[in-house]
Amino acid sequence: MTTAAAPPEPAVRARSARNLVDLVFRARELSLVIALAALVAITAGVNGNFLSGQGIEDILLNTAILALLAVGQSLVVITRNLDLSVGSVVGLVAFVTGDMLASGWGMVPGIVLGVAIGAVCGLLNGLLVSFCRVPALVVTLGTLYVIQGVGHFIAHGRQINAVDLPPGLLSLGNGSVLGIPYLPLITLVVMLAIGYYLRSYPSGREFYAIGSSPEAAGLAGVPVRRRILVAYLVSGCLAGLAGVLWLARFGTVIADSANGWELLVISAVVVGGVAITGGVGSVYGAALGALLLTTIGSALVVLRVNPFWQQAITGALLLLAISVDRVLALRVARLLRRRSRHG
Amino acid sequence: MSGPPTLALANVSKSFGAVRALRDVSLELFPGEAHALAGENGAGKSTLVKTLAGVHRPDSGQVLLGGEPVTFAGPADAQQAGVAVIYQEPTLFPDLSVAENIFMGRQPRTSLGRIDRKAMHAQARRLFERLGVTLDPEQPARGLSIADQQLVEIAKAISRDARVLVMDEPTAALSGNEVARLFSVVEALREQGCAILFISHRLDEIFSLCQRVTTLRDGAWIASEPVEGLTHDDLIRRMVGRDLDALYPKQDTTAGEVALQVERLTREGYFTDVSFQVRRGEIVALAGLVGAGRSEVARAVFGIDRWDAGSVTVAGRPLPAGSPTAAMGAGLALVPEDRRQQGLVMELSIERNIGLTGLRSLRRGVTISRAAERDRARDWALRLQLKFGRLSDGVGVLSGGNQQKVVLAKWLATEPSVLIVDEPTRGIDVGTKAEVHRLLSELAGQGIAVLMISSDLPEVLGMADRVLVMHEGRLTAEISRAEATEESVMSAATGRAA
Amino acid sequence: MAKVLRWDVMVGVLLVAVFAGGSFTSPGFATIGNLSFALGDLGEIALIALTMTMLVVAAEVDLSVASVLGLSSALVGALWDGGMAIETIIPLVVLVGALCGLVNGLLVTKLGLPSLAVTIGTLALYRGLAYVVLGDKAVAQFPREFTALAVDDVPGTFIPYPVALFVLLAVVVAIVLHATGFGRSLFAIGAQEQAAFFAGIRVKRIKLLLFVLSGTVAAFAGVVFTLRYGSARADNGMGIELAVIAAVLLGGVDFDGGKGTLGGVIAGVLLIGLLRNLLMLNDVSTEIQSIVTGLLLIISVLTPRLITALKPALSRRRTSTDQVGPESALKGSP
Amino acid sequence: GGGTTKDTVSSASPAAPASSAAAKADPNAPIKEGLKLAFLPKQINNPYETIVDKAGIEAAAEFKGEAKEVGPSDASASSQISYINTLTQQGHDAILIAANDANAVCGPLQEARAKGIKIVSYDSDAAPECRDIFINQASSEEVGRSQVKLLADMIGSKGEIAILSATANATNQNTWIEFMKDELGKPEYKDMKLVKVAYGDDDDQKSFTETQGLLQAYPDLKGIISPTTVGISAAARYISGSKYKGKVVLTGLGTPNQMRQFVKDKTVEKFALWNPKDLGYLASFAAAALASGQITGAEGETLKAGKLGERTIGAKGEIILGPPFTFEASNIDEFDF
Ligand SMILES: Nc1ncnc2c1ncn2[C@@H]1O[C@H](COP(=O)(O)OP(=O)(O)OP(=O)(O)O)[C@@H](O)[C@H]1O
Ligand SMILES: Nc1ncnc2c1ncn2[C@@H]1O[C@H](COP(=O)(O)OP(=O)(O)OP(=O)(O)O)[C@@H](O)[C@H]1O
Ligand SMILES: [Mg+2]
Ligand SMILES: [Mg+2]
Repeated sequence: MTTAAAPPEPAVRARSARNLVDLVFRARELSLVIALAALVAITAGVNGNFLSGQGIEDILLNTAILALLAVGQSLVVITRNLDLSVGSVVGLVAFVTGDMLASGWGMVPGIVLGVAIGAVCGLLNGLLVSFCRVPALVVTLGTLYVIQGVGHFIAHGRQINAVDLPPGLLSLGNGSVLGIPYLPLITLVVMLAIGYYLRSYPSGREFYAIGSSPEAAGLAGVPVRRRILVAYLVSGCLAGLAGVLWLARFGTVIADSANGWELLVISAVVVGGVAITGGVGSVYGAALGALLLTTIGSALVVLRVNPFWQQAITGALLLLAISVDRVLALRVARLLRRRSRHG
Repeated sequence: MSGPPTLALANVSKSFGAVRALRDVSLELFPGEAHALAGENGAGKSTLVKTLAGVHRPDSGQVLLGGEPVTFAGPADAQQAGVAVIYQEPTLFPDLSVAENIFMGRQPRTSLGRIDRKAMHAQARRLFERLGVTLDPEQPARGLSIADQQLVEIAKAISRDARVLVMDEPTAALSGNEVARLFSVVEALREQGCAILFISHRLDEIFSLCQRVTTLRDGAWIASEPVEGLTHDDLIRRMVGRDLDALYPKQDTTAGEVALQVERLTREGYFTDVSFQVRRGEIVALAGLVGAGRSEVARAVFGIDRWDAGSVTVAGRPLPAGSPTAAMGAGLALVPEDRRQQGLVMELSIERNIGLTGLRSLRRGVTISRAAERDRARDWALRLQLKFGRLSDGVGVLSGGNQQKVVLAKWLATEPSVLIVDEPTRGIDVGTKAEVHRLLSELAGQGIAVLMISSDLPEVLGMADRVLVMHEGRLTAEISRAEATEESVMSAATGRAA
Repeated sequence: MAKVLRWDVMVGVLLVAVFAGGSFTSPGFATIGNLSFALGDLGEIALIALTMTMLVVAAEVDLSVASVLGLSSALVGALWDGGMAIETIIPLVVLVGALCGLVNGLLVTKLGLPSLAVTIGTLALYRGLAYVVLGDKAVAQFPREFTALAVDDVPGTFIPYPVALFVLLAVVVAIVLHATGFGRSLFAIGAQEQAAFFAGIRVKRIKLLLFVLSGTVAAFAGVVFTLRYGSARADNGMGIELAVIAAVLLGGVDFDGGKGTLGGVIAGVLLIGLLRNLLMLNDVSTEIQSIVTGLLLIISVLTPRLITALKPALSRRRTSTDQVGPESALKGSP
Repeated sequence: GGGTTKDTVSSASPAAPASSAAAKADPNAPIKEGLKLAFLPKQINNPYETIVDKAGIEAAAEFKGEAKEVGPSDASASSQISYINTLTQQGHDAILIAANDANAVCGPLQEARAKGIKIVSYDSDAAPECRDIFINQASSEEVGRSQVKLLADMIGSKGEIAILSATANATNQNTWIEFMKDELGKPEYKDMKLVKVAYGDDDDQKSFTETQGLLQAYPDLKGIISPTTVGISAAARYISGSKYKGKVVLTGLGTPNQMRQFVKDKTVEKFALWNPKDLGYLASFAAAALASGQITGAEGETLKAGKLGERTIGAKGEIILGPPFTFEASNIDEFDF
């Protein structure tokens, strides 16, 4: 073997290049954190209330449900698919669970029911996408309409009121432990668990493999269909859980909770650096994306921006976020290329 | 060859619609033998490979593992049974690191079932050392050149410690050095009792690596026999069914005026200060090791990438940077090295692909004339002996070599004055290779300037009027036809001579 | 045989079935008044579906169309309120739509951002600008001669003017998409962008053009929308991007690009519109309409795939019983 | 230029007087049996509208008519229009509509009237020339001014206040808000300052977070008026669970069932509403009377509205249900809707 003869410097050079790459990949989440910090700092500078206990609690509570949905969605997006039906699942689950709880169900069966409904919806999407090989966008747009219709059909103009719900559930939505509200805590635990699994377990990496190249994944013996099914199942379950949490937080629900949230969730995922073309990104990024979007919304109100301007500014900031990120990535890639040649 | 074969096919047939890719083919792979599979483009080699790998299920016949019939439900089953496969087209995950690509699904784990990244990178590094490659296991697979991709595929396959190693044209994108390394590794595996199935259109490789060879023609089994005692011509006759003329028929032509002039061209990070010219009627080869930057020069000249400094002149007119449309307008054509991504639109039909470079010339009024499009496609398909069912079939179902012919057809149909071909005969069988060579020299004879990038050294030496050699992004030598020898080219390519 | 299996053909067949079934069961359905209205009601969605088809074939998407429509409507209202002549307003507003498309296109082509992400952003931005322009006002009282153009039928027919315009544009787009070099380029770009670029197709320029067209048409649809309803509001057309996408997908256009026919899309638009109309006439509630629309989407993609999956099994049986099949005739002796 | 501008046409298109003005009302005509009525709310799945329409449908049974409710799932004018067309095709005797956009629904409503269908608008009016009668839940002016008075009483006519509305385009909301602003212009309210109008889009969650934002952005806020049932309940829920409870006064328009809890836990002291059931009931009778020729919608005619007694048609064909009713801890338990 000629191992000894191998010149050492190419390896070293590659190494420093890689560290830079690593940095950029982390910077993807880092830049989000920086943007967030800047936003919070500016807003708090203008209005100290923004960083009061109540202010922070509000933001965390507002983020929790969106972030939970974003975590589920990013799992699906990483496999190069899409789940547009999450919004309607939340609406259906929030109403049906509320209906059952109001009619005397216990809290635990209620929560289980909610997650189970989500799981069934996810399973349906997953089976259609993975086993029937129907394009994800069409399927989930279809189930969006179907699930929404079913939800409205069941509700038929009725409303669930907070008074009818068990107090235990409402305290889950608004209570806290050691000063931290339950909702963000639940989201945090779910996010860490899924993030850890995706990064550290062979089967977790397979989600990325599928998104990166479905054909290659098949040839490498990755159980493509099963993984995609699992991605949808998890997304559905989390949407179900989000529905229950929605009910817990808002107490009053009609059938169209989270109506139209599908694009909001996808924005969060995209801003969080999960590539819409699959294979890239992390659930942490997605959750951060949700936090950033929510914070922008809150900050604009606190900064007393004219409500007619709020949506436009949110859109502009979203574009700015993805553009800056892209430009940064291109710059670094070029830097890297120069270094690797002249270094 | 005592005992049952490790893996065998018995009377296997496989059809795709009307195409009978395999008819009643049998093949036995014994432990410790390197077995070659030869045949023209579209003969059914890759189909056979995919049948062994569990990708295709035979319509009839059986796959035998250790003498017992098995049914592979998918690639996972075959892998489980100890069959490692290098497919003809690289199958990498562009977003994942090289190491993850190699070990996907069987990463080294800690006691808790987590991935042990350190161990994984170390193992990948060891593999690359064995193959003599300097690739960083932690870099993403995206952006690797075709050759590097192929090397990762090889590393993936040999890391499986398989009982059977199947390699479908693993060397098509590689140059001499890497091939030699690969062979020494394969040799070692063979000695450990691994059965090898090897496919290549470079006959020399078959003779130097393999003990036995099976030949296919039009999906049918022709012969299985020891390599020893066989000549090149014998093998070609079995493949083609007739004798072939000389392989490298380049006639001397008198070079005309300068058609392509490249002046101090630089693209940072890829190549520096590249200057050369190609005259009408001349075939100039661009040689070098994998990753020397040859393809990058071609891409820049054709306008795919922007260059940072320098100039490109075609027939005395400067070309703007970064515009393939302008390059085509000036009479340039580029047959790219990666036919799947760059050469063809896999979902479109043969005729549409060939027509894609002539959307202007096929116009009658505002609309495209389908008749003209079909004529153009048929004309070139026949000239290049394309093996196809109907012109309206998707190119995706063609065999690798036939796909390459479609790429050639697509560009020759533009009737260029300067033709750049990047690995024009990659994956093309001997018969067609001769055809392509004849075609290139015929084109040169008609006054077209040809710039040929090739990693096939005999091809370079046989075809080129002049050989330019690149090493690490710089032009290191210009060697005339008379002085060009394997030694002179290789020493310039490895940077040993200036 | 193979033709029948095509998704877009299936949608066409379904359309005919709905039409026939509707005329049979609901007396109000196949009346001129109803059809004229139902067609007119599809006007904006149908118009936008034309450019959306081209975009999706080229593997891009524009989710901001409904917001451009809203912005255009708001601008019409604000300018009209400000006393500008409607003859000036319309070209001006369409120009703004083109600009909106240009911004989308530049972000996609210059920065290489995915269009789904970009247009989700501009979806919020343009809708927000619409509110900035018109706020909570609703401007009405447009001159009758202009609202008539958006509502009335072409004399002697039951086809409203916008539908007539749509038919005209549809013919143009069908020719461009399926018979010209430009159309070929779109399919190539959608199926394999890199190969299209290598073949000398000006990929970025074409994409930019598509986005500009999409913005232009969406803005024009906004003008039609405003005049048809006689009311300019910032929230006009909220959410119709999904309806457009649903129609395009139902029409058999592959969201991954490179596949689809305009005929399929038109059939898809009509199918969704007429089916909804029929359901409404039969007092089917909104909830059930939504469920039916969803099921239709799923079934229309599922059926051809199921049939293709079953086909090998069927054809194998056929070849085994009928040895002298067409294939052996084609290939000669083995 | 020579183009068509607003000024050149505004005189050219006078509001066409109601076509029914030509017809003669016959106050003694009996209500026809089997009248077919259709309620078209702003959106189905809105609990408030559901209450109204249900009551209207039940009222139809009293005069042996048939009524149904159809409508879009989103509160947009364009989707309402498809329904108007369908109802026209189906041949109803009257359409009762809560218009999402006063003008956008106008054309199709005119077409319906051309076919002899009577149009009653309720809750949110359509342009007067496109309907026969508008059943106003309360005089818009009165709603606007009384809301301000209600709040002023509770905060001592002093401090910053905000309004949490529904969507930015809601016609009824915007009319009320105009009157509120006008009322606030009076000298007795000189110490009250309207700092912001926020929009909760009649979406529970949006209204909830908008309330959060308001309270953070304006720490000195003393009171909020939310003249929408969705908005007020969401705002009450946020305030009841936050540190602002007891510091910020909330009032507006809400249903007793939604607000009971918050009145009991003292988040909200008083709020107002008319009886939505009466609104539906009255609208139903008005439609029947129109379709039977008892009334034509002209000013001064008298509508006999079953248990609600008689109402006189006011200017522009408007009938007012009555003054809004103020709910508070002492009376809220008497109501269930
Ligand atoms: N998936 C498929 N669908 C239809 N036809 C196919 C398919 N795969 C292969 N074929 C056809 O089967 C025949 C054999 O192809 P195969 O790829 O096995 O050839 P090959 O011997 O590997 O050729 P090459 O040397 O060019 O790689 C060809 O005619 C090809 O067009
Ligand atoms: N798309 C790409 N992105 C980034 N780097 C690339 C890309 N393509 C090639 N490279 C790198 O550029 C260098 C030059 O590659 P190039 O393909 O030009 O070499 P070559 O001499 O043509 O060899 P071969 O084609 O045989 O691999 C290599 O190090 C390769 O890894
Ligand atoms: Mg092959
Ligand atoms: Mg190359």
